[in-house]
Amino acid sequence: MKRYMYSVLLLSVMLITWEVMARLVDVSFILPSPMQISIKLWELKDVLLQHHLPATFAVISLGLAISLVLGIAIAIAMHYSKVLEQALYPLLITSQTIPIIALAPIFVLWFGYTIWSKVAVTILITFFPITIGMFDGLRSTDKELKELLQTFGLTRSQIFLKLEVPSALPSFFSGLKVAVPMSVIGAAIGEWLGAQSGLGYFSRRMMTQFDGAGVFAPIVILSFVGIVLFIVVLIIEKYFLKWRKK
Amino acid sequence: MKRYMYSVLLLSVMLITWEVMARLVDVSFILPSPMQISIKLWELKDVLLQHHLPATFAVISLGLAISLVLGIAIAIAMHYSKVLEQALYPLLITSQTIPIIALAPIFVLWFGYTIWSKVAVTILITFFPITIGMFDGLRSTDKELKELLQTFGLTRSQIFLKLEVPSALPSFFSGLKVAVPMSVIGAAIGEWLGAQSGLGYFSRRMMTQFDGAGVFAPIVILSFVGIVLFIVVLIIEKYFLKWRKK
Amino acid sequence: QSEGSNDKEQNKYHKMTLMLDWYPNAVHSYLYVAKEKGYFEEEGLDVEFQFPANPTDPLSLAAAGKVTMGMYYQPDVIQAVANEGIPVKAVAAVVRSPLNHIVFRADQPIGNPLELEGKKIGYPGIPLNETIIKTIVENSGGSYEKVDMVNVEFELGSSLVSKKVDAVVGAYVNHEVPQLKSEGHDVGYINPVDYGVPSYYELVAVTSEKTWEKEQKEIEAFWRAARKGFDFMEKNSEEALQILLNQQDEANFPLNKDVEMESINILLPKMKSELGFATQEKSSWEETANWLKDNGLIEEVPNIDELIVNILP
Amino acid sequence: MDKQHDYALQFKDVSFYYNPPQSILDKLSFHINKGEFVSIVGASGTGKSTIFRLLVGLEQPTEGSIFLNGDRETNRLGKVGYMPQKDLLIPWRRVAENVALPLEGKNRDYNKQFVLNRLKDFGLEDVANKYPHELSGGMRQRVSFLRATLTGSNLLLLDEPFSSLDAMTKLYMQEWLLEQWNETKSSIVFITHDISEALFLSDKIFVISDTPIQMIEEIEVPLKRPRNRQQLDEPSLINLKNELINRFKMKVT
Amino acid sequence: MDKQHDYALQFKDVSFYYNPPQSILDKLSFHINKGEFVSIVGASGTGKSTIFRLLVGLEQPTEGSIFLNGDRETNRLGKVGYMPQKDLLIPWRRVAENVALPLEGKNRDYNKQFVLNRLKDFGLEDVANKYPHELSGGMRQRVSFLRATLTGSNLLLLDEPFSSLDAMTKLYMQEWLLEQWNETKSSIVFITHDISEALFLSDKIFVISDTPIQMIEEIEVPLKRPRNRQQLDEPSLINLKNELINRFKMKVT
Ligand SMILES: Nc1ncnc2c1ncn2[C@@H]1O[C@H](COP(=O)(O)OP(=O)(O)OP(=O)(O)O)[C@@H](O)[C@H]1O
Ligand SMILES: Nc1ncnc2c1ncn2[C@@H]1O[C@H](COP(=O)(O)OP(=O)(O)OP(=O)(O)O)[C@@H](O)[C@H]1O
Ligand SMILES: [Mg+2]
Ligand SMILES: [Mg+2]
Repeated sequence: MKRYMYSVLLLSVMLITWEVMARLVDVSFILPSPMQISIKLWELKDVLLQHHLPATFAVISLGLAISLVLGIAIAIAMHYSKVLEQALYPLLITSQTIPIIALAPIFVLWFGYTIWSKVAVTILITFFPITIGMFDGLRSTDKELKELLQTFGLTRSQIFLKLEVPSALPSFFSGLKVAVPMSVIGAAIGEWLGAQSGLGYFSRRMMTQFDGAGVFAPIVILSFVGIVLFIVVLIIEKYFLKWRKK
Repeated sequence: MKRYMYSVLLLSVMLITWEVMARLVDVSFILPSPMQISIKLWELKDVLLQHHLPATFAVISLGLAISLVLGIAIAIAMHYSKVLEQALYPLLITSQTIPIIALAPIFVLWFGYTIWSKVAVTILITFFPITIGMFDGLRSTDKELKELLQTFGLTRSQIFLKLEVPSALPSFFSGLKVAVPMSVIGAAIGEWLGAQSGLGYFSRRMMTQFDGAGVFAPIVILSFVGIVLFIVVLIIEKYFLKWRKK
Repeated sequence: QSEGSNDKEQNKYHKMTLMLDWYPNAVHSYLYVAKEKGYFEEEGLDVEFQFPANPTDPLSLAAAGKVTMGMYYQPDVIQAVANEGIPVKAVAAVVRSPLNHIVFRADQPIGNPLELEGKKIGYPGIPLNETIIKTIVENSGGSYEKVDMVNVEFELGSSLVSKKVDAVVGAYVNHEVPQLKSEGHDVGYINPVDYGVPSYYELVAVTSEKTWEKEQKEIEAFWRAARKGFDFMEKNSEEALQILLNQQDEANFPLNKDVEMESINILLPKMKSELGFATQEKSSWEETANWLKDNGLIEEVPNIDELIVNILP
Repeated sequence: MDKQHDYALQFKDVSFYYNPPQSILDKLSFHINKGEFVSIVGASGTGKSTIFRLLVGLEQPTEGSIFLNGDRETNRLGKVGYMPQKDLLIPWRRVAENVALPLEGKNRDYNKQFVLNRLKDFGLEDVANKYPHELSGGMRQRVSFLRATLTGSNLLLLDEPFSSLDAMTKLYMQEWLLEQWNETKSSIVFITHDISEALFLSDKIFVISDTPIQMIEEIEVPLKRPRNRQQLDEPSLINLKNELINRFKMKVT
Repeated sequence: MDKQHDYALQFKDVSFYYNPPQSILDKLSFHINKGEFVSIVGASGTGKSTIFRLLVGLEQPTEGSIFLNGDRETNRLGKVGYMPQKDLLIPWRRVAENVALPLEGKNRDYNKQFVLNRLKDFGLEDVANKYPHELSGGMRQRVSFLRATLTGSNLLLLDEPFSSLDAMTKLYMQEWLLEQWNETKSSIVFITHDISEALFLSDKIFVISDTPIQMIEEIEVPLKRPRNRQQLDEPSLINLKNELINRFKMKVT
């Protein structure tokens, strides 16, 4: 891909600068070099991939799944009930302007160090973009098209499935693309606050060991999870919206 | 405002349910009631508003200001240099899919417990939406309008100021509206990680005191800061985009 | 004009930051006395105290040169130096035996470390606590495998009383115990020294090698002032406590006077030394280092002579 | 149901308001015969589209009744072929799937072969599997027209269907429409702003002058079929046209 | 600069390519006299807009030269009045500020009163402080036209300026345009797809048949001025029109 040439170049320059800087400064617990991180990653690959990654992944999947079910349900409910829309929509929007994540520590008190405290943080952070994406999508349905389908005698549920749901997909996927990286961040923050395994937990724990490379290694994997999940969503989106492409 | 009636109603119902639940459960350090939180807020109003709020506010303003300067500069640079755009844009987009916030603890090592560690977290979290908003906005300039202005003999810098900047504003403000609540979250997270004052710091600290109401009280103020900043941006946006309204 | 003279006033003093191990409490009385009574100023020092947001910040920020000194725990200092080569030096021993006790709710008493098997134990993410549990459980003939360790960061007390865990390690006999009691939570505790854990220094002060090179004189001056503070605290513990309590405003960690008084009483014998407050003994460092080595927490015992400096009165 | 004369459609004393005091239709009566091609012309905002909305069942008359094929119908949704001004194809459905929409309303297992045959009749077999955005404007109009015919109704309502086409494509589409009308033998009601278009296409022109609409003036077009465009240049038609144009030279501000 | 005949504009052996092997213009020469109204008609995609892009200076000829008022000009930006197909008003500028754009290019302290006077001349004084989206389509076209005249050039290029107007507004705008042309005495080049429009408006019609454009066929419109629309219904003009229509009945697919 020639168009990414400059990016790859820049990235390489950045990595090399980092490596050189890290070697010059030479305090690996403050600034480990990319090389040290890679080596650490290799050393720890078993424990990270077989123990901590599954724990984090469980949090991410559960959190996203619950957000999806809840968010889509509420979006549809708001779409069909004017009262619900008027009651919920302003609150949803307002909730986005407040640092709701500051509530995360409370979850630890409510759910203890179980997976649910981290799932709750993940839901808290991913619920909004999914709900708003779906709802705005449903609302974006072309009114004239909807009326046209009515004149063809289609029932309300036919119109919902054949017109409104497909109309909502682009906006829904936009929301999902925001939510997916957020879910990784949510899981990591949840794990900082109290956990016994998981990549966020491991990274924080390495901090207490003054192991700089060990702090970065799980972050590299977390980033990788974020990118992979994002690409998965892109692929699903492409499948559903394939009619858009040339 | 009649249209917010249902929201206000729902919010009241939620608060009352919370109050009742909290009284039933009666473990205020896990679930303080809204009443307890209000009382605590009143008791602590001096120290929260005069000591911790200014500290947090300084972080938010500095972080946002630096993000704005940096983000706008980079957006303009990318707009004018194809090479820069090709090098930076994919990296900016990719950086959004990775849990970059997981790097936050490192800042404490780099900057100590100074304001800069928190400012750095805030920049990290607000830089992207501002840059992308501005850049996408500049890019959204109507090509035909631009050509038309060329045919009128306007210079490149005239076209930039009279057409491209105003064209970029809607998208820039969208980015800013995402960034502003983020900045509050960034400051709070930054303060969790190392601070001696600030609302996020105070909340976390009250946690160690089993003081549930004390945990929530600064969060209420943080939320308020988020909402006020958001409204300020809305007002500025309205001023600049007033031609759009009826 | 007055502003100019103010600037000069400040320039006269050498600025120093000390990161405490925790929010200010009785164990820091001598520091606040030294500050309040002007002992630091007499030495030409302008000292600022910081409190950590992260349990490990006092060591890491001291090592990174972001604070002049940090209060830390002897076993953790040894591990950081041995395992990661963190460039720090210990300059003073403040509390000379463990405060870290195993605390449990009195309604579920734990008479013997053996009973920890099958229980959930909260700890603040520091591996040493795992070793303490391991040492006492195994010295009592139990199996560490059967203990469920849970990282709860700083929320030791809240996790215990909210029954998220059955016991916590990392809690201090002089702080969490009286604090929880004063709030009406009945708790009991086990002293790890009774079950095979060496009587290590609970609190030491560390600085980075670089800072030591640059500011040796000032650090020595600091401890001269601190000793004066300690002498005062020993003789007038009530007044010393009052100075500490006066220091706190609502913005700070609110302290309970009775709790802190009890704390001072527990602390004083553990802080006093025949050789002088804050002096260090090489033997203590060696004993602790060997215990850590035996438990696999470090591979090599570091060079103690390089690690510590003994600042004599 | 009252059986009335055998008209394709009939309005009987129909009144209608969007926002009550302001009346759009006021006791309006008119009818259209089976097989007739009628154009409706009138200034902007007088209520032409509103008549269509009533006919297809998207709105209900405040007073009066609407008859389809002689029967009084209150639920008219799905019973009238309607081709809106914009082509309004669903972008994620292929042409064949778009065309089949009226069939899906009635029956989820419609006959796919039937749809393909109709596409062939309309010269659209080559684009059956394309997406709407891959089609030219004229093509899309044809797809939209075919779809309207598949409601099975012999009554087709076309609301300014060609207004967004360029002049050349428009001429072509007009001729194509006449051909289709000839073959399907349906009744067509056609709203337009273009007088030449109305003259070339219709048997009758309905002229609407004022809101609320109380009556419609009907003008017969004095041309035999088949027609060709040159006939529009005959002096009698030029006169009729100029008369109509002058009547509608609205104030353009 | 070579002084040539005193034409308003002249193409001399101009060749042009967007993507080299495929030529759009091939050694094309033509000229337009001062004060003339010329329409360009031709099938879609033949290169009409490209000629305009060359004229206004957005593109440079690969070969050959372009003359404005007899002078060979290489930097033509700002020297020709150009009114694009879409009205292209800047949405956040009021009408008066939009109109002033060509003046801002030359001089940041232009005379505001001058702009207001011109707005008055064009019957736009009432909307001077409105935003474009508050205007009707016809109004916006007039603003766009006025703006084009303010380049100060006596040569105006109009690229299908009325194609998106409804039929009635279009008739009105055509007459308005003729009036303005009469008053400003400028030369106008007008691209359109509408043959009647071309006949009604122009002195000459330039017919483009094929890409690459090698030559332009010029047809004189046999009508005196002032004209009225009825003259288009004279048999000689109907013949000319039908001949042109038949020539351009493009394949519409
Ligand atoms: N949904 C609606 N609610 C309220 N008023 C409406 C609605 N739709 C149309 N109107 C009003 O009803 C009147 C008639 O509108 P209608 O669309 O039928 O006019 P029209 O003759 O089709 O005009 P045009 O030629 O511009 O399409 C107009 O004044 C319009 O503003
Ligand atoms: N920027 C461009 N780059 C490459 N090719 C172009 C560009 N602009 C136009 N073309 C091509 O040049 C040819 C002429 O285009 P032009 O827009 O001049 O046609 P036109 O006669 O104005 O057509 P229309 O009547 O549809 O506006 C077309 O084949 C078009 O695809
Ligand atoms: Mg209409
Ligand atoms: Mg063109």
